[in-house]
Amino acid sequence: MDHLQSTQLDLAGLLEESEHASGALLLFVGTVRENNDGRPVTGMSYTAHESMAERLLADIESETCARFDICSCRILHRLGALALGDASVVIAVRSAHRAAAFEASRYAIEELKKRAPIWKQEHYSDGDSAYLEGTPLKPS
Amino acid sequence: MDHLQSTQLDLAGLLEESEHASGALLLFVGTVRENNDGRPVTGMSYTAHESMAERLLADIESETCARFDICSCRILHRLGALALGDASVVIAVRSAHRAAAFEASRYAIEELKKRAPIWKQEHYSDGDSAYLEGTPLKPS
Amino acid sequence: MQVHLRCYGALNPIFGGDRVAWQFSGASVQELLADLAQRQPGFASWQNRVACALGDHIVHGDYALTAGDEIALLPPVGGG
Amino acid sequence: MQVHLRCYGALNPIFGGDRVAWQFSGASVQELLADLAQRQPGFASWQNRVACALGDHIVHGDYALTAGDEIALLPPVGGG
Repeated sequence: MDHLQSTQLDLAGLLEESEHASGALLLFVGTVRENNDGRPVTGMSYTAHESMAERLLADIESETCARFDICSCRILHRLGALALGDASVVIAVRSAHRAAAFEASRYAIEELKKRAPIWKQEHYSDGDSAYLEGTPLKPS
Repeated sequence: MDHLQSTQLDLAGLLEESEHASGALLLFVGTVRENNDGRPVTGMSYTAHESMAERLLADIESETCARFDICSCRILHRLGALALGDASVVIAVRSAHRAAAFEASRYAIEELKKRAPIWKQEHYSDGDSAYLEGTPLKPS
Repeated sequence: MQVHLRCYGALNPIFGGDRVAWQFSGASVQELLADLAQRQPGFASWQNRVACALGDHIVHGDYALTAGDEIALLPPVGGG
Repeated sequence: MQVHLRCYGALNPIFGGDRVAWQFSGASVQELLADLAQRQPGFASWQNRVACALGDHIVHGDYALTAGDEIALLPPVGGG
Protein backbone atom coordinates (compact mmCIF):
# COMPACT_ATOMS: atom_id res chain seq x y z
CA MET A 1 0.00 0.00 0.00
CA ASP A 2 1.27 3.49 -0.77
CA HIS A 3 2.62 5.47 2.14
CA LEU A 4 3.77 8.52 0.18
CA GLN A 5 1.37 10.88 -1.53
CA SER A 6 1.83 14.05 -3.51
CA THR A 7 -1.78 15.12 -2.99
CA GLN A 8 -3.65 16.23 0.15
CA LEU A 9 -3.79 13.48 2.77
CA ASP A 10 -7.36 12.29 3.11
CA LEU A 11 -7.93 12.30 6.87
CA ALA A 12 -11.67 11.73 6.68
CA GLY A 13 -11.08 8.75 4.40
CA LEU A 14 -8.59 7.31 6.87
CA LEU A 15 -11.17 7.62 9.65
CA GLU A 16 -13.59 5.63 7.53
CA GLU A 17 -11.16 2.77 6.97
CA SER A 18 -12.23 -0.61 8.34
CA GLU A 19 -12.11 -1.96 11.89
CA HIS A 20 -14.15 0.66 13.68
CA ALA A 21 -15.19 -1.57 16.53
CA SER A 22 -11.69 -1.89 17.95
CA GLY A 23 -12.32 0.43 20.93
CA ALA A 24 -9.81 3.22 20.43
CA LEU A 25 -8.51 5.16 17.46
CA LEU A 26 -5.67 7.62 17.79
CA LEU A 27 -5.01 9.85 14.82
CA PHE A 28 -1.80 11.86 14.84
CA VAL A 29 -1.58 14.60 12.23
CA GLY A 30 1.49 16.72 11.62
CA THR A 31 0.68 20.01 9.92
CA VAL A 32 2.82 22.79 8.49
CA ARG A 33 3.37 25.31 11.28
CA GLU A 34 3.14 29.01 10.60
CA ASN A 35 6.36 29.79 12.38
CA ASN A 36 9.49 28.02 13.47
CA ASP A 37 11.44 29.57 16.35
CA GLY A 38 9.58 32.80 15.69
CA ARG A 39 10.44 33.05 11.97
CA PRO A 40 7.30 33.33 9.78
CA VAL A 41 6.90 30.34 7.50
CA THR A 42 4.95 30.49 4.23
CA GLY A 43 5.15 26.84 3.24
CA MET A 44 7.20 23.68 3.29
CA SER A 45 8.59 21.35 0.64
CA TYR A 46 9.02 17.65 1.40
CA THR A 47 11.26 15.34 -0.61
CA ALA A 48 12.17 11.69 -0.08
CA HIS A 49 14.21 8.80 -1.31
CA GLU A 50 10.90 7.39 -2.35
CA SER A 51 11.50 3.66 -2.67
CA MET A 52 13.48 3.57 0.57
CA ALA A 53 10.93 5.71 2.40
CA GLU A 54 8.09 3.43 1.25
CA ARG A 55 9.94 0.46 2.68
CA LEU A 56 10.80 2.28 5.93
CA LEU A 57 7.23 3.40 6.56
CA ALA A 58 5.95 -0.13 5.92
CA ASP A 59 8.63 -1.45 8.30
CA ILE A 60 7.60 1.04 10.99
CA GLU A 61 3.95 0.03 10.62
CA SER A 62 4.88 -3.64 11.08
CA GLU A 63 7.21 -2.98 14.00
CA THR A 64 4.60 -0.85 15.72
CA CYS A 65 2.02 -3.61 15.40
CA ALA A 66 4.52 -6.17 16.73
CA ARG A 67 5.64 -4.09 19.73
CA PHE A 68 2.28 -2.89 21.00
CA ASP A 69 -1.07 -4.55 21.60
CA ILE A 70 -2.85 -2.78 18.76
CA CYS A 71 -5.10 -3.81 15.87
CA SER A 72 -3.57 -1.68 13.12
CA CYS A 73 -1.16 1.11 12.33
CA ARG A 74 -1.40 3.11 9.12
CA ILE A 75 1.10 5.80 8.11
CA LEU A 76 0.73 8.30 5.27
CA HIS A 77 3.30 10.97 4.41
CA ARG A 78 2.87 13.82 1.99
CA LEU A 79 5.55 14.96 -0.47
CA GLY A 80 5.91 18.10 -2.57
CA ALA A 81 4.95 21.70 -1.85
CA LEU A 82 2.70 22.10 1.20
CA ALA A 83 0.83 25.19 2.32
CA LEU A 84 0.43 26.33 5.92
CA GLY A 85 -1.88 24.01 7.78
CA ASP A 86 -1.56 21.18 5.27
CA ALA A 87 -1.13 17.74 6.80
CA SER A 88 2.38 16.42 6.18
CA VAL A 89 2.01 13.12 8.03
CA VAL A 90 -0.85 11.07 9.42
CA ILE A 91 -0.59 8.06 11.70
CA ALA A 92 -3.76 6.14 12.51
CA VAL A 93 -3.58 3.51 15.26
CA ARG A 94 -6.52 1.34 16.27
CA SER A 95 -6.50 -0.75 19.43
CA ALA A 96 -8.75 -2.34 22.01
CA HIS A 97 -7.28 -0.28 24.85
CA ARG A 98 -6.19 3.33 24.75
CA ALA A 99 -2.83 3.03 26.54
CA ALA A 100 -1.39 0.89 23.74
CA ALA A 101 -2.71 3.30 21.11
CA PHE A 102 -0.96 6.27 22.73
CA GLU A 103 2.34 4.42 23.08
CA ALA A 104 2.19 2.98 19.57
CA SER A 105 1.36 6.29 17.90
CA ARG A 106 4.19 8.04 19.72
CA TYR A 107 6.61 5.26 18.80
CA ALA A 108 5.64 5.39 15.13
CA ILE A 109 6.10 9.15 14.75
CA GLU A 110 9.43 9.16 16.62
CA GLU A 111 10.78 6.31 14.48
CA LEU A 112 9.52 7.95 11.29
CA LYS A 113 11.33 11.18 12.12
CA LYS A 114 14.59 9.37 12.90
CA ARG A 115 14.63 6.75 10.16
CA ALA A 116 12.56 7.64 7.10
CA PRO A 117 14.64 9.24 4.31
CA ILE A 118 12.48 12.35 4.08
CA TRP A 119 13.67 15.95 4.12
CA LYS A 120 11.89 19.21 4.62
CA GLN A 121 12.71 22.63 3.36
CA GLU A 122 11.02 25.58 5.00
CA HIS A 123 10.09 28.65 2.96
CA TYR A 124 10.05 32.00 4.72
CA SER A 125 8.14 35.19 4.07
CA ASP A 126 11.32 37.01 2.98
CA GLY A 127 11.78 34.53 0.10
CA ASP A 128 14.57 32.65 1.87
CA SER A 129 14.41 28.92 2.52
CA ALA A 130 16.27 26.36 4.59
CA TYR A 131 16.54 22.59 4.90
CA LEU A 132 15.86 21.62 8.51
CA GLU A 133 18.45 19.82 10.61
CA GLY A 134 17.87 16.12 11.04
CA THR A 135 19.15 12.80 12.30
CA PRO A 136 22.01 11.04 10.45
CA LEU A 137 21.06 7.64 9.02
CA LYS A 138 23.10 4.55 9.79
CA PRO A 139 23.38 1.19 8.03
CA SER A 140 20.82 -1.20 9.53
CA MET B 1 -20.20 25.10 23.38
CA ASP B 2 -22.00 21.76 23.54
CA HIS B 3 -19.94 18.81 24.63
CA LEU B 4 -22.73 16.25 24.67
CA GLN B 5 -24.46 15.06 21.53
CA SER B 6 -27.17 12.54 20.88
CA THR B 7 -26.26 12.25 17.20
CA GLN B 8 -23.18 10.80 15.49
CA LEU B 9 -20.01 12.67 16.42
CA ASP B 10 -18.74 14.51 13.36
CA LEU B 11 -15.06 13.60 13.27
CA ALA B 12 -14.41 15.06 9.84
CA GLY B 13 -16.01 18.32 10.97
CA LEU B 14 -13.79 18.42 14.01
CA LEU B 15 -10.71 17.96 11.81
CA GLU B 16 -11.83 20.95 9.77
CA GLU B 17 -12.17 23.22 12.81
CA SER B 18 -9.88 26.26 12.88
CA GLU B 19 -6.19 26.51 13.74
CA HIS B 20 -4.70 24.06 11.30
CA ALA B 21 -1.28 25.62 11.28
CA SER B 22 -0.48 24.71 14.86
CA GLY B 23 1.93 21.90 13.96
CA ALA B 24 0.34 18.83 15.55
CA LEU B 25 -3.18 17.52 15.91
CA LEU B 26 -3.96 14.47 18.00
CA LEU B 27 -7.44 13.06 17.67
CA PHE B 28 -8.47 10.42 20.19
CA VAL B 29 -11.64 8.52 19.35
CA GLY B 30 -13.28 5.99 21.63
CA THR B 31 -15.52 3.57 19.75
CA VAL B 32 -17.92 0.87 20.87
CA ARG B 33 -15.96 -2.36 21.06
CA GLU B 34 -17.42 -5.59 19.75
CA ASN B 35 -16.49 -7.55 22.82
CA ASN B 36 -15.63 -6.93 26.43
CA ASP B 37 -13.60 -9.62 28.19
CA GLY B 38 -14.66 -12.01 25.46
CA ARG B 39 -18.41 -11.45 25.77
CA PRO B 40 -19.98 -10.38 22.44
CA VAL B 41 -21.40 -6.86 22.61
CA THR B 42 -24.20 -5.68 20.32
CA GLY B 43 -24.34 -2.04 21.39
CA MET B 44 -23.92 0.45 24.20
CA SER B 45 -26.17 3.02 25.85
CA TYR B 46 -24.66 6.15 27.35
CA THR B 47 -26.45 8.36 29.88
CA ALA B 48 -25.26 11.40 31.79
CA HIS B 49 -26.14 13.96 34.39
CA GLU B 50 -26.17 16.32 31.47
CA SER B 51 -25.74 19.76 33.03
CA MET B 52 -23.00 18.51 35.34
CA ALA B 53 -21.27 16.60 32.54
CA GLU B 54 -21.33 19.70 30.30
CA ARG B 55 -19.60 21.65 33.05
CA LEU B 56 -17.09 18.89 33.77
CA LEU B 57 -16.08 18.49 30.14
CA ALA B 58 -15.64 22.26 29.79
CA ASP B 59 -13.56 22.22 32.99
CA ILE B 60 -11.37 19.41 31.66
CA GLU B 61 -10.82 21.31 28.39
CA SER B 62 -9.70 24.39 30.33
CA GLU B 63 -7.50 22.44 32.73
CA THR B 64 -5.87 20.57 29.86
CA CYS B 65 -5.06 23.85 28.10
CA ALA B 66 -3.66 25.29 31.34
CA ARG B 67 -1.49 22.27 32.21
CA PHE B 68 0.09 21.58 28.84
CA ASP B 69 1.67 23.75 26.17
CA ILE B 70 -1.12 23.29 23.63
CA CYS B 71 -3.24 25.56 21.43
CA SER B 72 -6.63 23.96 21.98
CA CYS B 73 -8.49 21.00 23.43
CA ARG B 74 -11.97 20.07 22.28
CA ILE B 75 -14.02 17.24 23.80
CA LEU B 76 -17.25 15.76 22.43
CA HIS B 77 -19.16 12.92 24.06
CA ARG B 78 -22.06 11.01 22.58
CA LEU B 79 -25.17 10.01 24.55
CA GLY B 80 -27.98 7.54 23.79
CA ALA B 81 -27.93 4.23 21.97
CA LEU B 82 -24.72 3.53 20.07
CA ALA B 83 -24.02 0.77 17.59
CA LEU B 84 -20.78 -1.18 17.34
CA GLY B 85 -18.03 1.01 15.97
CA ASP B 86 -19.83 4.28 16.75
CA ALA B 87 -17.64 6.97 18.27
CA SER B 88 -18.57 7.56 21.91
CA VAL B 89 -15.98 10.22 22.67
CA VAL B 90 -13.64 12.41 20.66
CA ILE B 91 -10.81 14.54 22.01
CA ALA B 92 -9.01 16.87 19.60
CA VAL B 93 -5.82 18.52 20.81
CA ARG B 94 -3.79 20.96 18.72
CA SER B 95 -0.30 22.05 19.68
CA ALA B 96 2.95 23.36 18.27
CA HIS B 97 4.92 20.33 19.46
CA ARG B 98 3.80 16.74 19.51
CA ALA B 99 4.96 15.74 23.00
CA ALA B 100 2.50 18.16 24.61
CA ALA B 101 -0.33 16.94 22.40
CA PHE B 102 0.21 13.32 23.45
CA GLU B 103 0.37 14.19 27.14
CA ALA B 104 -2.63 16.51 26.98
CA SER B 105 -4.84 14.07 25.09
CA ARG B 106 -4.04 11.28 27.53
CA TYR B 107 -4.72 13.56 30.50
CA ALA B 108 -8.07 14.68 29.10
CA ILE B 109 -9.39 11.15 28.45
CA GLU B 110 -8.23 9.87 31.86
CA GLU B 111 -9.86 12.79 33.67
CA LEU B 112 -13.04 12.41 31.65
CA LYS B 113 -13.35 8.76 32.60
CA LYS B 114 -12.78 9.48 36.30
CA ARG B 115 -14.80 12.65 36.72
CA ALA B 116 -17.54 13.15 34.11
CA PRO B 117 -20.96 11.92 35.34
CA ILE B 118 -21.50 9.59 32.39
CA TRP B 119 -22.51 5.93 32.56
CA LYS B 120 -22.46 3.16 30.04
CA GLN B 121 -24.61 0.11 29.73
CA GLU B 122 -23.43 -2.71 27.54
CA HIS B 123 -25.92 -4.79 25.58
CA TYR B 124 -25.03 -8.41 24.84
CA SER B 125 -26.04 -10.75 22.06
CA ASP B 126 -28.08 -12.88 24.51
CA GLY B 127 -30.33 -9.89 25.28
CA ASP B 128 -28.73 -9.26 28.66
CA SER B 129 -27.20 -5.92 29.57
CA ALA B 130 -24.96 -4.53 32.30
CA TYR B 131 -23.83 -1.16 33.59
CA LEU B 132 -20.05 -1.06 33.66
CA GLU B 133 -18.09 -0.55 36.86
CA GLY B 134 -16.72 2.92 37.37
CA THR B 135 -14.98 5.39 39.63
CA PRO B 136 -16.87 6.86 42.62
CA LEU B 137 -17.26 10.64 42.45
CA LYS B 138 -16.17 12.85 45.33
CA PRO B 139 -17.14 16.40 46.31
CA SER B 140 -14.68 18.83 44.71
CA MET C 1 -39.08 15.25 55.08
CA GLN C 2 -39.73 14.45 51.46
CA VAL C 3 -37.06 14.86 48.82
CA HIS C 4 -36.90 14.05 45.13
CA LEU C 5 -34.33 11.57 43.97
CA ARG C 6 -32.88 11.43 40.48
CA CYS C 7 -31.44 8.01 39.86
CA TYR C 8 -28.60 7.71 37.35
CA GLY C 9 -26.92 4.78 35.65
CA ALA C 10 -27.21 1.45 37.46
CA LEU C 11 -29.38 3.07 40.17
CA ASN C 12 -32.16 3.59 37.69
CA PRO C 13 -33.21 -0.11 37.56
CA ILE C 14 -32.83 -0.37 41.35
CA PHE C 15 -35.35 2.39 41.93
CA GLY C 16 -37.44 1.40 38.93
CA GLY C 17 -37.19 4.80 37.30
CA ASP C 18 -35.17 7.96 37.19
CA ARG C 19 -37.39 10.17 39.38
CA VAL C 20 -38.54 8.98 42.80
CA ALA C 21 -40.04 10.87 45.74
CA TRP C 22 -38.57 9.73 49.05
CA GLN C 23 -39.90 10.36 52.56
CA PHE C 24 -37.48 9.90 55.41
CA SER C 25 -36.75 11.10 58.93
CA GLY C 26 -33.38 12.79 58.96
CA ALA C 27 -31.72 15.93 57.69
CA SER C 28 -28.35 15.23 56.07
CA VAL C 29 -27.18 13.54 52.92
CA GLN C 30 -25.57 10.74 54.92
CA GLU C 31 -28.80 10.12 56.80
CA LEU C 32 -30.65 9.95 53.50
CA LEU C 33 -28.16 7.39 52.14
CA ALA C 34 -28.39 5.31 55.32
CA ASP C 35 -32.19 5.35 55.08
CA LEU C 36 -32.05 4.30 51.41
CA ALA C 37 -29.67 1.46 52.29
CA GLN C 38 -32.14 0.19 54.90
CA ARG C 39 -35.40 0.61 53.05
CA GLN C 40 -34.67 0.42 49.30
CA PRO C 41 -33.98 -3.15 48.20
CA GLY C 42 -30.73 -3.41 46.27
CA PHE C 43 -29.32 -0.07 47.44
CA ALA C 44 -27.23 -1.18 50.44
CA SER C 45 -24.18 -2.15 48.38
CA TRP C 46 -24.21 1.29 46.74
CA GLN C 47 -24.38 3.37 49.91
CA ASN C 48 -20.65 4.09 50.13
CA ARG C 49 -20.03 4.43 46.40
CA VAL C 50 -22.77 6.92 45.51
CA ALA C 51 -22.17 10.67 45.28
CA CYS C 52 -25.04 13.11 45.84
CA ALA C 53 -25.43 16.34 43.91
CA LEU C 54 -27.71 19.32 44.26
CA GLY C 55 -27.87 21.31 41.09
CA ASP C 56 -24.54 20.67 39.39
CA HIS C 57 -22.53 20.33 42.59
CA ILE C 58 -21.60 17.28 44.59
CA VAL C 59 -22.21 17.78 48.30
CA HIS C 60 -20.58 16.25 51.36
CA GLY C 61 -22.35 13.76 53.62
CA ASP C 62 -23.03 16.39 56.26
CA TYR C 63 -24.87 18.66 53.84
CA ALA C 64 -28.23 19.66 55.38
CA LEU C 65 -31.15 18.90 53.12
CA THR C 66 -34.33 20.93 52.80
CA ALA C 67 -37.75 19.42 52.13
CA GLY C 68 -38.39 19.40 48.41
CA ASP C 69 -34.71 19.25 47.42
CA GLU C 70 -33.92 17.39 44.24
CA ILE C 71 -30.95 15.13 44.91
CA ALA C 72 -29.05 13.43 42.12
CA LEU C 73 -27.74 9.98 43.09
CA LEU C 74 -24.59 9.41 41.07
CA PRO C 75 -23.08 5.91 40.98
CA PRO C 76 -19.42 5.46 40.04
CA VAL C 77 -18.79 6.98 36.62
CA GLY C 78 -17.08 5.63 33.55
CA GLY C 79 -17.77 7.41 30.29
CA GLY C 80 -15.52 7.55 27.28
CA MET D 1 36.05 4.95 -11.57
CA GLN D 2 32.92 6.83 -12.45
CA VAL D 3 29.79 6.52 -10.30
CA HIS D 4 26.44 8.27 -10.38
CA LEU D 5 25.42 10.31 -7.37
CA ARG D 6 21.85 11.06 -6.38
CA CYS D 7 21.80 14.09 -4.11
CA TYR D 8 18.94 14.39 -1.63
CA GLY D 9 17.69 17.21 0.59
CA ALA D 10 20.24 19.88 1.42
CA LEU D 11 22.85 18.14 -0.77
CA ASN D 12 20.87 18.98 -3.87
CA PRO D 13 21.81 22.71 -3.87
CA ILE D 14 25.42 21.83 -2.99
CA PHE D 15 25.78 19.66 -6.09
CA GLY D 16 23.53 21.90 -8.17
CA GLY D 17 21.15 19.10 -9.07
CA ASP D 18 19.94 15.71 -8.01
CA ARG D 19 21.93 13.58 -10.45
CA VAL D 20 25.67 14.03 -10.82
CA ALA D 21 28.33 11.82 -12.41
CA TRP D 22 31.51 11.63 -10.32
CA GLN D 23 34.94 10.41 -11.34
CA PHE D 24 37.34 9.49 -8.56
CA SER D 25 40.28 7.24 -7.79
CA GLY D 26 39.29 4.87 -5.01
CA ALA D 27 37.04 1.90 -4.43
CA SER D 28 35.05 2.21 -1.22
CA VAL D 29 32.20 4.40 -0.02
CA GLN D 30 34.46 6.10 2.52
CA GLU D 31 36.99 6.90 -0.18
CA LEU D 32 34.23 8.39 -2.29
CA LEU D 33 33.07 10.57 0.62
CA ALA D 34 36.63 11.69 1.34
CA ASP D 35 37.08 12.60 -2.30
CA LEU D 36 33.81 14.55 -2.34
CA ALA D 37 34.86 16.41 0.82
CA GLN D 38 38.08 17.47 -0.88
CA ARG D 39 36.82 18.30 -4.33
CA GLN D 40 33.18 19.35 -4.05
CA PRO D 41 32.81 22.83 -2.54
CA GLY D 42 30.42 22.83 0.40
CA PHE D 43 30.52 19.07 1.00
CA ALA D 44 33.26 18.83 3.65
CA SER D 45 30.94 19.59 6.57
CA TRP D 46 28.58 16.82 5.44
CA GLN D 47 31.16 14.05 5.08
CA ASN D 48 30.51 12.46 8.47
CA ARG D 49 26.75 13.00 8.52
CA VAL D 50 25.84 11.55 5.13
CA ALA D 51 24.65 7.99 4.63
CA CYS D 52 25.14 6.23 1.31
CA ALA D 53 22.62 3.83 -0.18
CA LEU D 54 22.69 1.47 -3.12
CA GLY D 55 19.20 0.53 -4.20
CA ASP D 56 17.14 0.82 -1.02
CA HIS D 57 19.90 -0.21 1.36
CA ILE D 58 22.34 1.87 3.31
CA VAL D 59 25.88 0.55 3.05
CA HIS D 60 28.88 0.76 5.36
CA GLY D 61 31.94 2.89 4.61
CA ASP D 62 33.98 -0.12 3.54
CA TYR D 63 31.48 -1.17 0.88
CA ALA D 64 33.32 -1.77 -2.40
CA LEU D 65 31.86 0.25 -5.25
CA THR D 66 31.69 -0.83 -8.87
CA ALA D 67 32.03 1.54 -11.80
CA GLY D 68 28.57 2.72 -12.84
CA ASP D 69 27.00 2.28 -9.41
CA GLU D 70 24.24 4.71 -8.51
CA ILE D 71 24.87 5.94 -4.99
CA ALA D 72 22.26 7.88 -3.06
CA LEU D 73 23.74 10.52 -0.74
CA LEU D 74 21.36 10.88 2.19
CA PRO D 75 21.82 13.82 4.56
CA PRO D 76 20.36 13.63 8.08
CA VAL D 77 16.61 13.01 7.86
CA GLY D 78 13.66 14.68 9.51
CA GLY D 79 10.28 14.07 7.98
CA GLY D 80 6.96 14.29 9.74
